[in-house]
Amino acid sequence: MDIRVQEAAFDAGAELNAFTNAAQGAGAIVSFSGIVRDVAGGLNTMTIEHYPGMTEKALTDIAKQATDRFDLAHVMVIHRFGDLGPDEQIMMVATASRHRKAAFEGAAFLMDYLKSRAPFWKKEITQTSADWVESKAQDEDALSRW
Amino acid sequence: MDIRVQEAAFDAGAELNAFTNAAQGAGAIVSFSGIVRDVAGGLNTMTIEHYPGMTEKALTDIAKQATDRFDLAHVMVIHRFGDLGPDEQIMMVATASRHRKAAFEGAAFLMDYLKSRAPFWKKEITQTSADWVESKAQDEDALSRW
Amino acid sequence: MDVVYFAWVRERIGLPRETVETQAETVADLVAELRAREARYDAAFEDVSALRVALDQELSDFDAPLKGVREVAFFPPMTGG
Amino acid sequence: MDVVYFAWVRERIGLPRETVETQAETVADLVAELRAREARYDAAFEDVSALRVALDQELSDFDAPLKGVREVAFFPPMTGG
Repeated sequence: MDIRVQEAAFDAGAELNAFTNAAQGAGAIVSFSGIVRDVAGGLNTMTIEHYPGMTEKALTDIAKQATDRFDLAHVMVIHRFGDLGPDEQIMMVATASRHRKAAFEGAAFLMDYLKSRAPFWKKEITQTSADWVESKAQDEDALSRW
Repeated sequence: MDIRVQEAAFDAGAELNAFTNAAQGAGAIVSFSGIVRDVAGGLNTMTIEHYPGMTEKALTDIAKQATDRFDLAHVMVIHRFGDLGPDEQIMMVATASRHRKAAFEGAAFLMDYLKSRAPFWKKEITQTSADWVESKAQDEDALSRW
Repeated sequence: MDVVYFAWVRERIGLPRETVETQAETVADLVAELRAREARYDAAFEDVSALRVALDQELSDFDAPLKGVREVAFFPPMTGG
Repeated sequence: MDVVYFAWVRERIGLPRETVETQAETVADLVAELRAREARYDAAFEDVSALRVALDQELSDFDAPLKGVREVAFFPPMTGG
């Protein structure tokens, strides 16, 4: 299990290859990456705030749950905080399993829980506005399928 | 849409980064990679046979269906044929969307159809055996959810 | 007891962290005490259904007892990923 | 008409592709003609439920008519991915 909360940028491709090497024998690898999208008005910066200490605990707990439930061979979660520009990588999860179904479900489970249970908050800053991103009812609803 | 059927190895990490760049504005990227697993008795080679001409048509058709159904911003499918060793990359799909649910479902849909509808056949060769991999009833069943 | 605030709760209250002397038995009691202090607290806690609370870095709820708790955190619903 | 074989069907019949002169109206008729030829064809087509057929590179079925078809392919269920 590889959990990282960091301000620095990361290289998703290099992380995918390192994860695949670390998960030898798994057969099926799924990755999800989240990228900063531009917004109406032109995004200058996305600022990500988090709760140091709780963040690492929450991500570790979610990753353990996913590992047990889907019998994953390996799990990775990387999530950035601080100021990001458009098209920068925000975060990435990866799962490894013998079977594709478990790898897909494990990654989707991680993302659903990470969205609503890990203490990160995003603020979108344009030339004329600075708005906290609101959570979506559908993100909370997504948890009910697990 | 980027569909490749090739004998040559590829670098999954480099492909993920190139795909992410090509899908700017998408926000959510999912990848699946399939890796040659070792087998009891020690795998020497996995030989992948395919049906040139039909393979490209089938993959293009599956990728178009996924794009339309899940409103994907970009889709990639790479699948190798020929002789592969343990831990080599067999194939990779990637999907890009504004939303994580569509990216996940698009990639799972692609994999389910690719498994049972694209004309590839795998043979596992050890020191003492050479067996065609048998299709699984669960792979055909997986299509019924779409 | 340490009380920490994140995102727009932090901005409305105007500070990220403070130490509070309180005898409050539950989170809801603590919220009532804070709201009674000053308008900026009253505004921040106006709609607790729009807020989440963590006790010692575990998600909890507004009915939870505070006995033994060292750190209470208030924040809006998370928007990671 | 070109007839092509893949995977263990190819191995059992012993060749990847051949041109067949036939008046068969359906895939099933063509299979019956091939089985009558030689033991290796009879063995390869023994259980058609274990086989798939494509007509001009589109998946089809054993009841399908052959009129206008240029290429018929027989193979086991696919195992890509």
